[in-house]
Amino acid sequence: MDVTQLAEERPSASAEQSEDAQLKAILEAVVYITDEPLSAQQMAAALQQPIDRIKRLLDEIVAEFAKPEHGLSVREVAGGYKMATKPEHHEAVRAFVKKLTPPLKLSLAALETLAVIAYKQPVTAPEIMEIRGVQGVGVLKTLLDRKLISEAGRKNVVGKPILYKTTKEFLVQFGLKDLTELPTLKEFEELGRLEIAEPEMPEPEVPASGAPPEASETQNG
Amino acid sequence: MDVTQLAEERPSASAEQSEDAQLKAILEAVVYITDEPLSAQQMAAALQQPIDRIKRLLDEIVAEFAKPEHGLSVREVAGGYKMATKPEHHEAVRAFVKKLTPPLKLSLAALETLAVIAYKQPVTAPEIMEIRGVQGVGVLKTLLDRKLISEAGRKNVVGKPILYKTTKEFLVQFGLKDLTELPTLKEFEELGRLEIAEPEMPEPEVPASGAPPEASETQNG
Amino acid sequence: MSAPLNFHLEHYDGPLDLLLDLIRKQEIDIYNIPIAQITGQYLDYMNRAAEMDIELSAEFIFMAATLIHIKSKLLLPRDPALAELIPEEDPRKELVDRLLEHERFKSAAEMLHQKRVVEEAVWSNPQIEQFMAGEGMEPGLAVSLFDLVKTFQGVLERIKTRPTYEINKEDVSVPDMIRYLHHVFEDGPKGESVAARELFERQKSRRAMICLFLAMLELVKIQALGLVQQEGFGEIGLKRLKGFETAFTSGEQLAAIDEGYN
Repeated sequence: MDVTQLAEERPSASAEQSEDAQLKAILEAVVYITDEPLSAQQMAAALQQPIDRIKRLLDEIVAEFAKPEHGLSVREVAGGYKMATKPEHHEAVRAFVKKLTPPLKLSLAALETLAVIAYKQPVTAPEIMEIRGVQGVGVLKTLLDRKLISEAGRKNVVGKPILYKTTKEFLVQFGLKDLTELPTLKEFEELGRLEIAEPEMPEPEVPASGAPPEASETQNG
Repeated sequence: MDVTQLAEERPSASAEQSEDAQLKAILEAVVYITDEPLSAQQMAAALQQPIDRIKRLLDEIVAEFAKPEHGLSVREVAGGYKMATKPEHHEAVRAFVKKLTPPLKLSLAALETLAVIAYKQPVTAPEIMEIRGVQGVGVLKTLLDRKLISEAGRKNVVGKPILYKTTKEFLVQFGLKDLTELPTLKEFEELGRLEIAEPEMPEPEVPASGAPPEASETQNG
Repeated sequence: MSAPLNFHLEHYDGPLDLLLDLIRKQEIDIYNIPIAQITGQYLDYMNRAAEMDIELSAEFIFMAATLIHIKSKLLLPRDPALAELIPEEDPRKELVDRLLEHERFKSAAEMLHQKRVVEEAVWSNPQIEQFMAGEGMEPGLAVSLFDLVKTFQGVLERIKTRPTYEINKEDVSVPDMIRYLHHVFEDGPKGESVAARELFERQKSRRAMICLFLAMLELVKIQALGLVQQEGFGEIGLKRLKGFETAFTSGEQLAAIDEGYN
């Protein structure tokens, strides 16, 4: 690591300072990325730096984030350092998160039901159960509540069951002008078929190279 | 929210300052927490603050984290603000990233198809094949699966083919603020001419753990 | 025509890729392509690929035809008088334009790749899930149109592999329907009733409905199922009773019913 190289090459005060800044930056990034609090010892060992130096820099980071203009804090928790939002802003952050337009969330059961309605509409609850091969249509209520489907009269068979269809909101949510824009099953199968014709191509991947396949789940990308 | 209450109570300069600090802290916490980049508009609306003020404070946050002693950065990505580690510390940080998921690896064919969609969107599968001079659009399914592209209605020509466009996820994955940040195709033409003189592609800013293959040399099929 | 090139028979992603590679590796001026030379090398590649049993797609053959066509056009003399009236376009122009466009997208792909290299060197650690969990809020999952059609496809696939109860056939019998009801109530929620109407609606034929009706009566008679009605003139439901399990485990009563319908 170039940090240690720097230390050997130029022991001048300004070099020491810029090296401190770099080390501090690395510590900040490390504290941010780890879910489990890491101790100063662990970080010192991994970065091959004296523990005192690491401790001093961590103290500086803690002090920096303690300033009121920061909404994050770095705290010593369970023998390690952890980054988190400051509790005094939780109410504001919570209110903020609540206001975010929630993405369209659907359970698999709801998505399946919606898919069946989209492609088979107008369709009755018993027909949906028949197609899905699953008893119970509780998710219909979820879809009705979300205004993704609506009632469309009754089917003229025994019992006159309610028919369901998709709504305008459904079109909006899926970015469709009208129902004819729904991809057909044929088109979908075409994609799958062509994929067999042109396989996943394991070789050569980009980036090829001996890069270790490591990245966090939370990798920004 | 107490921020707005404060504004009404004490319009003095120092109150304004401490309120700025508090707002900034909330913005920092919000950017830290959210996984989808949020726009200044969204934050302004949620915090009931003028957009100009929010923009100014976000700019200050971006500038603060840009300093070398910070290992985190706040960047404008996909029309919003996103916190992440700085690329220059990747070697040190990588060692601490625990959750291993395979990174987004795309074949050259997939990258080329993605490039065509990015520049020609909305575009149909036949048009993509025409430009690439290749039959088969199997990679479209891969790109759809990875949510890098999505359907964008249908083209009003014979057969009504599905149109494709890039997604917000595409911007996030490729670290783009918006589509206008992409170099123009004309710029590539000039690049192509330079390439004749010097066939080596310029090194990427951050070297991967192995040399990435040169697009011009590594062909696949 | 022998090419002094050392292609190691790379696998090209289409004919445009191959042509571009030939042109660029030999540092040929793309605006003045020696068509005869390039056509020869192109065909040479195709022959070698064939020798090595590398299957080339139809576009490669189509491009070969295009190259030969351009070559012959260049060979044919033109009426100089006509050429003055209508200046003829270079027959190579269309191909050159396509090659240049293709090259631009190859560069764009390279640019995207480099952006990914940078993005793969940064990590983001959003805490929204942790935050929402701490605050008792629920995170969600966004859904796309593609997910919708994929899901529907999945449902249809499942139908194919699902064990079928022979209730669509015309020769459906009362014992068939008893087995069908067993299936419905076996997995179903214990205390809840199922609307008889729903069960009838699922039947495809009149005969199936009659058999279902008789099967219901039989099971009610042996106390395997009970009829429920929440309110006067309300919907009639069927409910699993205590006798359900014994009826289907011992099988004696059912055998007797089967006998009766044979």
